[in-house]
Amino acid sequence: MGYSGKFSGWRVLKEGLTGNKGWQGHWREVQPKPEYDLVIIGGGGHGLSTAYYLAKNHGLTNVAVLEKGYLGGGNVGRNTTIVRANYFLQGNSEFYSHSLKLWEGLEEDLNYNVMHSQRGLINLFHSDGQRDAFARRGNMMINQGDDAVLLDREGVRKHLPYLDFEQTRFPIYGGLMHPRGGTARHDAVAWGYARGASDRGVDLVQNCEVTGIDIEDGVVKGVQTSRGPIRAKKVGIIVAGRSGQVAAMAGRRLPIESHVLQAFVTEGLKPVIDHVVSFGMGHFYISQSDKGGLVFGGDLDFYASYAQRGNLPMKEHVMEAGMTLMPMIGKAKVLRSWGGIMDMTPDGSPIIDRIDGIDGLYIDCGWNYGGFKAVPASGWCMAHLMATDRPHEVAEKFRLDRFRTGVGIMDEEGTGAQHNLH
Amino acid sequence: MAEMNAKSPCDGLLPIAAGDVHLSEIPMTLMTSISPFKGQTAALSEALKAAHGMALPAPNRATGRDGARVVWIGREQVMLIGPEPAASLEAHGALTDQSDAWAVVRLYGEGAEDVLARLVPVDLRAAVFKRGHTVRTMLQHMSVSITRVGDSAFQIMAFRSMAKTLVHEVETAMKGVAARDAS
Amino acid sequence: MRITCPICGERDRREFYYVGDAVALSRPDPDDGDIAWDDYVHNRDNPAGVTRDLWYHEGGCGAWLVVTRNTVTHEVLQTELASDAKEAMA
Amino acid sequence: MRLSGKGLIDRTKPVSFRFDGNVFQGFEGDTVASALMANEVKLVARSFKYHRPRGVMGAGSEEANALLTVGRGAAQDPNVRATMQEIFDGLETRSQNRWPSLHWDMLSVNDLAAPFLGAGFYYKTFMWPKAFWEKIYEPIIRRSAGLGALSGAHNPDRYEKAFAFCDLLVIGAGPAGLMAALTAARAGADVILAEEDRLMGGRLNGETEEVGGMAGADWAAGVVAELEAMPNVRLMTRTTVTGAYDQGTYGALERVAHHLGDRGGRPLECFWRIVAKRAILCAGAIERPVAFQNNDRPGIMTASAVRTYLNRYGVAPGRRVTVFGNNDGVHQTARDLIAAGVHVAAVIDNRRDATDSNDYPVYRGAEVCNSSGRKGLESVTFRSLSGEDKVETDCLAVSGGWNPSVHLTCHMNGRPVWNEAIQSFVPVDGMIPGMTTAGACQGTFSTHGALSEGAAQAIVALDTLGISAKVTDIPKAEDAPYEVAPLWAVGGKGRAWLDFQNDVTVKDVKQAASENFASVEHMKRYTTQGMSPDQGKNSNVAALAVLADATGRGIPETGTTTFRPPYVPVSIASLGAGAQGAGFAPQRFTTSHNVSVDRGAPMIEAGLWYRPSFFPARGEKTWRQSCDREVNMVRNAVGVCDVSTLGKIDIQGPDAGAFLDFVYTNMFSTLKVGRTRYGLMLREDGTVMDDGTTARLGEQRYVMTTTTAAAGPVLRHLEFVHQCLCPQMDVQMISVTEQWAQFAVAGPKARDLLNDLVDDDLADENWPFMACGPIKVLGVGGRLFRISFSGERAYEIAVPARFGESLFGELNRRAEALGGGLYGMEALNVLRIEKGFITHAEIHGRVTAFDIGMERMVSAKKDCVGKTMSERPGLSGADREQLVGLKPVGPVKQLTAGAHLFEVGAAAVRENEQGYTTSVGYSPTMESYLGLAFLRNGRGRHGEEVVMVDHLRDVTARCVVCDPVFFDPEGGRVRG
Repeated sequence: MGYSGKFSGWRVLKEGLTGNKGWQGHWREVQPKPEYDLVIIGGGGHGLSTAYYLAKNHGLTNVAVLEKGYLGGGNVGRNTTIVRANYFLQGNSEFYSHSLKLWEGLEEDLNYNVMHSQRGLINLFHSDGQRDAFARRGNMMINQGDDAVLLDREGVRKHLPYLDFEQTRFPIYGGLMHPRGGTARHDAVAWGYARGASDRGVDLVQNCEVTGIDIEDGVVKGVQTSRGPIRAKKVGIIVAGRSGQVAAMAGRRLPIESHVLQAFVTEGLKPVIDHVVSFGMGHFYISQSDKGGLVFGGDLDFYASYAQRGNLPMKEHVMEAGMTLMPMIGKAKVLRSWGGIMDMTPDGSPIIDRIDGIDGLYIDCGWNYGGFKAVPASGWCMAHLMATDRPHEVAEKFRLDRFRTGVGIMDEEGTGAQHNLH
Repeated sequence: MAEMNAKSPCDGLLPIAAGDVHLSEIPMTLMTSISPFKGQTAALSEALKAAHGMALPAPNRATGRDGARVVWIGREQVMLIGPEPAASLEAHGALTDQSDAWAVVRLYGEGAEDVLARLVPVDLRAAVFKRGHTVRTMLQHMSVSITRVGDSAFQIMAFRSMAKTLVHEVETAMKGVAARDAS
Repeated sequence: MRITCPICGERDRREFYYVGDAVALSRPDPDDGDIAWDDYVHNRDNPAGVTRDLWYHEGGCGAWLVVTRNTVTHEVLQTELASDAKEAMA
Repeated sequence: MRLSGKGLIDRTKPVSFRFDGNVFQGFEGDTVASALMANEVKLVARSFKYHRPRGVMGAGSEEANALLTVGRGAAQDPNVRATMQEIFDGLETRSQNRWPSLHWDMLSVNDLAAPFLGAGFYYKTFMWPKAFWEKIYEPIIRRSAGLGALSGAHNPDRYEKAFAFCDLLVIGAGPAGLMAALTAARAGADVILAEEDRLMGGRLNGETEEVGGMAGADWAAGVVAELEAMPNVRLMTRTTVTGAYDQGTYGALERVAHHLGDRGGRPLECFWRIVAKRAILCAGAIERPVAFQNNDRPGIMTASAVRTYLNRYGVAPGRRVTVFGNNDGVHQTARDLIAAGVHVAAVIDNRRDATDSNDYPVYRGAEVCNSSGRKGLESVTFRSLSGEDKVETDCLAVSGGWNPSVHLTCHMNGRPVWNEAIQSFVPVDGMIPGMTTAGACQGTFSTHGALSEGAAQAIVALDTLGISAKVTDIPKAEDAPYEVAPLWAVGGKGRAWLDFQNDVTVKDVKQAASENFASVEHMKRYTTQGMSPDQGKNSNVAALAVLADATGRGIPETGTTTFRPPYVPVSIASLGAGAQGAGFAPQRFTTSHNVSVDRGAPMIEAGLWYRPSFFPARGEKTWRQSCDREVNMVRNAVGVCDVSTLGKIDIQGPDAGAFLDFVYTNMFSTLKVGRTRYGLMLREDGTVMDDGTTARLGEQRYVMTTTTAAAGPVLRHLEFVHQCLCPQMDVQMISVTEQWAQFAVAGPKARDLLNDLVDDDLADENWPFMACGPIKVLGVGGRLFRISFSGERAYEIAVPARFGESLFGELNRRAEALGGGLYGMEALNVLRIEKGFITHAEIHGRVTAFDIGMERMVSAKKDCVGKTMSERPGLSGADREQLVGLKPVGPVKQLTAGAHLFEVGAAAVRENEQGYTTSVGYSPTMESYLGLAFLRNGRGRHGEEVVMVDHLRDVTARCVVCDPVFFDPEGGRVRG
């Protein structure tokens, strides 16, 4: 199979016994060709999975993925690795459900261990009102065919005995458990899709920045890049936080504001947190990586930013949330913090659509800070849209014009058209 | 006939002390917020001076003394503390009784600055924050007004409902500072 | 991050509430049409560079500010009272 | 082995501590590392992946090997650097990541399986069979991974945070930092000098060199003494500056009491937020190891560490020491060893032209290529032109050159540049606005250079602040040139370690490159190089060099190395100090709180407030019994409820009415003085933001009521509308939520209760429904509003908060006398559901005025915030889910909120979902469960039957759709 050969335990043993000399690159190093049928701008998780499914589901292999930096260097390589399907609004529900199903078969499909770990996710609630809101969510998850369990306080205590059930500022009333929720090894997802796409003939071009989009009479002709012009019949913009800037190359303004979201990892520790846990009274979510580091995050820094770094007030707020909820993590030491650029939309839900008035130009963006778990279905649906010019049935509500018309707005947070509140 | 008994915001919580820093409640008095109407700032200042002997303080400043102060508390807002506001003021600004809205405490003693440095994101050292200076800022997660009323004395105002948290936060910081000074 | 409030002086970012692009000052007329309103409420230039955005000094004096800021370096170039900026527009 | 008469330890103060259960002696001033070394303990840890035996490698916070667990029980502290932990009597330390013991560690079998555990092996296996990942593979991986362990118990220690401000922050108190601080301090600047170590002086404390004609350490102590005496200087020892943030904000971790047996109430740590107008980074440099086969054995350490243990701690790290390196530091090390009477077995210098010596054998142009000794070094093999040779030795001091500590300069995405002369990266100006660098951290390795740069940078920094500093004369100090020959990895078979902690070897980096992980970021992520507790401080540059070699590129072309905060790991407890328990957010208490608690009412959170859930009466066993009684009480007699938590905003000015017309959908300028009106407020996107009543108290004065939850956001919104949209309006507003204690008095007997409590006749002709005005309550000036959230005749009576508790008690007494009493949130909720009144359970941010049947409240006569967007096609019409009432049909267990609605007979799946319930309650009045719900085209479906399905609570109920107003739809009762 492919350029780098099949991966397996036997192969690891065989190569190990022969000095590990037989391993090949996980993807082909290529020079960009002057023309492709389709060009994907952006070699992050969503761009790579789109390329993979274009090749796998639609047989389209004359495809290039153009990446400004290195593959998987964006949000797919700087997130808190949470995988879940716990949305409650029509449109989101079916999409994330589809994505989770793809996750569940991803290792076999890609022959790459992305360490998808369905350890269970527990969203805590701290009032009757929150409980009812989570009940609505959980019931929708079950309506959709996914799984959800409503835990009372004692139910939570069984799973998470280390929480502060006595002194914490906002007492724990219970939690919504999503047993199939969990985590994955974020970088491996990008690399696995890259390998799969490359093996099927897709060209992955790194250090190739798109500087312009060529459009003639409302039809896409190709792109200008730091490595020369590349002609293409169809172009997909899949650049997350950079969406606004790339869309501007096509003369479009998007309903997107880019914000910084920080994440944190501690020194390695013996197993202590076995689930993904999220706090209901302030953004705080945490899990423990297989290496032993506590991986956690919180809310946006709340100001528009492309800096990929944040400031102290939000760091402190996140740690304070951790200390009131689970004071046993106090002596875990933060090793590294980083920031990603989040493409925030006015309703907190994404966009997978054509760009109106420009034939052959498509966009996949607006993942707010839910993009990682969406990687498989986003690529699946974007590939479907680019290949067939019809939206995939589980993504047909992700329209760009919903804000202008008010039809099908999906505001899960209920915070309204203020980009940074979702 | 039943009667109405007044209760102060920090009733039963203060005074406290740690090391040589003290926290006590300032007895309740009249507090009136005053906001000038459009183009009335100068006139309001005149009226205030005429009626109470204190002009409208500039932002981040307080005038007067114990018993009769005017403290700047925000954009187009000052607080008259002590006197009954003269009727002459009403023509020039919005007056609102706030006598019961705030817990007002006094933090004093050597080390008071160190205590506030554990709670407040503003430089309140004497060199930059002098007597008669005031700020609207945050004490931990609470909105407060802090005024230097003495060489090592501050008036701190926080919302009445948060009096218990205010005292808890300041007391925690006082103990931490006292423990270090002990060394 | 520190922002200079024209009234209070330089303060820690934790005292401020951020709402978004200062386009919020330019509210269309009711009959300007759905495109204008969509642009006002939803669409953003979202520059990687200098931008003007709106902050509220909630933990301080209560003034709304227009802050001119670089979204890549976080440099703060200028701050002014939103009320002044708005009246200057009139 | 302890040497006599050397070091900065206090030999008059012996200290005993434990390591792995054994008691050891040291002296005050020792770290665990130096004390264990003095006791000739070499093996102190196991590596992360292969569980290789490891010893102390360095002498600073960058230590990659010697990580220990300190303390016992709830307070146990994992991954503490033995090189940073000062000893004190009773200190308890343990080794980690080994089982059953440090000396016999089962998982050291991993070391034998190394060929199969190379870079990224786990991406290629553990995929079959699928089910095994969560059940078998992952649990095994998790258990064997990780280093130390958390106790799992709540943190028992006190942590603290603080703010500090200064003109100049000097980071690091080595020669450069001391000179910078001294120069600035003498000029009168407001200076903070932060030093990670217990002692200021940096390398001077570990070297034998002289400064200003005296021992370097003494010179440093002299400067510190002068600084200590200055009021404009703040000296912070045991304080690591961990991060550089925007506009001159720095994070710093002060280890306040880690070195104390008795803390006397001190916090363990304090996290400082330091705001500095200018900063000078004087962080020094970190000596780098050299990669060669088995270069990770206990006894192999950096040359500078060996000198530090010798000179500062008076400890010989070995009895037969070998020195290996590529710069003159190796000879300094040999000389110090000889001077201390320690045998130097050999000096192996890879430079052909290295200086020779008569005191010890020097092998020029030679490289160490292997070592032996399982749990402690026994010999090293080295290779020279004359072939391979072996030397017996129990300690190898290695110097591969120095890496400037540029870390902080990278915290704002700045990239340091390659410097060929020192074979490392140096910062460039402006990487952190307001911060400059001096001394070794920017590649100046001579003491003289550091001293003069420190002084010079201080003068420059102060000059930009308008403070002129005098040039202080630079004390005489070593000024030797720094010459280094590239030496990263010695060729040969076997594993040569780069990242010791994560067990990343030269082979791993090469393999990553061969698998196309050729960019630095890919290599790091694939091999985990640089992601261990030292964050690559000891290894990133060498790894980059190896990668450059493997990919045939030069080091600068291959990339640079960058660092993210924090510089050293920072405890969550310090960054989150104060939040444990109730400290996370302020607690807000109403004036009636104590009375409610005395009455046994469970208090529940409502935002930051606490409100009574219900007031149990004698004999009542469940909340439902109390709730039903309280509801009946209000419907039949009178109830009293504290409603002070609702937001109240005083709005005054000539344009107050016009302003309200703009923020509310309906008119308020037309409201008569002395009257109250219900108002609906939209966000600009057309959805409902909040609702409440607003009273007109005077021609130019209104008081607005908001919901408890929205009090803050609404005031912010009003200020936004005024300051940003219509600053020309002459209106002022301020919160009066805290000024007034306000109580609802509701029920047929409400007027009877109030009549002789207030100084006015409450006859309906004076006080009709929706009337409001000032009133005297038992002689106290208050306000009365005839408004109702229960549908009964009701009043809200407000008095200054100081009288709240008193009035609440009085109202309660009078209510009970009339057969009524207090009611809590549960009853309030049932009462409002019976009347179909909405709360934020209904106006949850996604509903429009149309959805809740209030589109007629959006006045056509005027513009208002949200009006235009609310007219978008998608925000009204039959497809919208509209507010309805639900009544169960036939016997049902209960109705539940958060359930979904389906047509009768339809499967309960997403595609068939018709709506959902928002609020439910049992109505003793209607003797039935009632529900409020949103149902697609609901207003057109009154009378239709639907099925409510709650999978989670296993409830299914057939309901009939009806108007949301269940009780007294004509509203007769409220008017009396």
